Amino acid sequence: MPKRFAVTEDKLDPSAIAALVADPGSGAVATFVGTVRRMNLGRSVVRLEYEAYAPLAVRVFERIAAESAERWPGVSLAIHHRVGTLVVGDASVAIAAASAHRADAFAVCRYAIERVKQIAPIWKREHFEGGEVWIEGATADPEDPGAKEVALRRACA
Amino acid sequence: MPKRFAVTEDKLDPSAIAALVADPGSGAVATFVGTVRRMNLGRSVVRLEYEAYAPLAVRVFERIAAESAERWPGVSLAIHHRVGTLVVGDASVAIAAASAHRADAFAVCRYAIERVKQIAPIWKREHFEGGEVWIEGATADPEDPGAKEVALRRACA
Amino acid sequence: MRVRVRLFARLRDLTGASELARDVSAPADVKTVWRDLVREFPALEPYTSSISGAVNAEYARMDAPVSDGDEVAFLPPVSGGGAA
Amino acid sequence: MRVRVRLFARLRDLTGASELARDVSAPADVKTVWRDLVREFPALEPYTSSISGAVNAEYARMDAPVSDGDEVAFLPPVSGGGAA
Repeated sequence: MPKRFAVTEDKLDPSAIAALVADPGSGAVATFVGTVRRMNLGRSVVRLEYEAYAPLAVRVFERIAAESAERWPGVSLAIHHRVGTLVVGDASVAIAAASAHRADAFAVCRYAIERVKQIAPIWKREHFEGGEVWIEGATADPEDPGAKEVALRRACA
Repeated sequence: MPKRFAVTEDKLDPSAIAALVADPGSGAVATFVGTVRRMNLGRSVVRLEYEAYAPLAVRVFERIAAESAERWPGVSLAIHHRVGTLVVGDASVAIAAASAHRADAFAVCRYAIERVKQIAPIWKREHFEGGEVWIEGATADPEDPGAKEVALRRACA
Repeated sequence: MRVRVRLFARLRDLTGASELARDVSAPADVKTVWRDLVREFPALEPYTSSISGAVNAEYARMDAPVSDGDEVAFLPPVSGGGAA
Repeated sequence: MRVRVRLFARLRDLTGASELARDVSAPADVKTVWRDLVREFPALEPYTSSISGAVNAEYARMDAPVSDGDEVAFLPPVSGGGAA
């Protein structure tokens, strides 16, 4: 049985991740899969190299689940992130949230991907036609109430 | 290659449905799966019998896709609904929406399930411990602007 | 003229038929077909305010015209899409 | 005392090292370790305002104390979670 929160070099299997959260009490499973897109900011992407501080990343995923459980009790969540070399179309992240009701499943799934992008210690180096660049987003600060607020708003909460 | 909009007696395969919408231009795929829950309104569910007016249901799914495309251009959508006898844990509906950006994928996926529940000519008869009952929700009216408004609001649009 | 009537879910249970062939006098609209049906199956009466109609597998208003050979469907309030 | 320093992504590229063992004078906090590192690798300087710190694989403020044997990690702004 795979773990609900994982960083892995293996290809992600969204169905297997959804199966980790679904149970007879849930009537709704919302899933999000982020994939490598061919174009990024006008650049033609060849591949992405994902790197993670894996033990902290897994703890961050657990933290995101705890934050979700506080806001949406009873929703179960799984987050898997892939690292290593990914090509166009490969899934980099797969998230599943299961709940008795669809509103909560959608909200937790969306909240989780927002928080992953904000605070998971994971980086991607984009290899595009003509060069390569580390992508740097936001400074990760799990205690920042502003970031959490943004994630809640995007989750339509 | 299965169709993007379908009513089927076969078990639903959410991964196959997600594969119908993902392409190299999409970076985000949001999926929703509705499953048969063990408890409903305090009743212990034994099985559900789903019935559809299939040709109209498929047209309604296409209509939902057209409504989505108007509001969120460039998002691709697939909707499969199962009919026949389903037991607890079985998926009754699977919806996938793919987009360059996650906000649109989530919005279309949510909008689609709301519209399916409002206007798809599909019914379920619940067999529970001690009896059975046809579940009747809302009168289906695809032109009702109020219902559309509710769906848009739930999609956080 | 003759139409094919399709009935679903509880409407089917109440009439004991999922499909009926019925004569209606022209000109007719969806409402005409429904009224004839309620006369035949009074148990349908309570659904008059909550059904939707369809002609040839497209949603249609109750005042939409019906022609010979049409398939006219009556749909009780819907409940697809999952439990939750 | 001695700490293990972990560097990721561009910080790793700039220093050429993903892991370093370094002596720091006690008492030290995360900031002390970073300042020593910037002295050794001036190219890291621009990251002073944007890095996050972690001690033993838990996020830590820059003023969190560091003990002998700790693993101190420095994280540039993150970019996980997919393209979109």
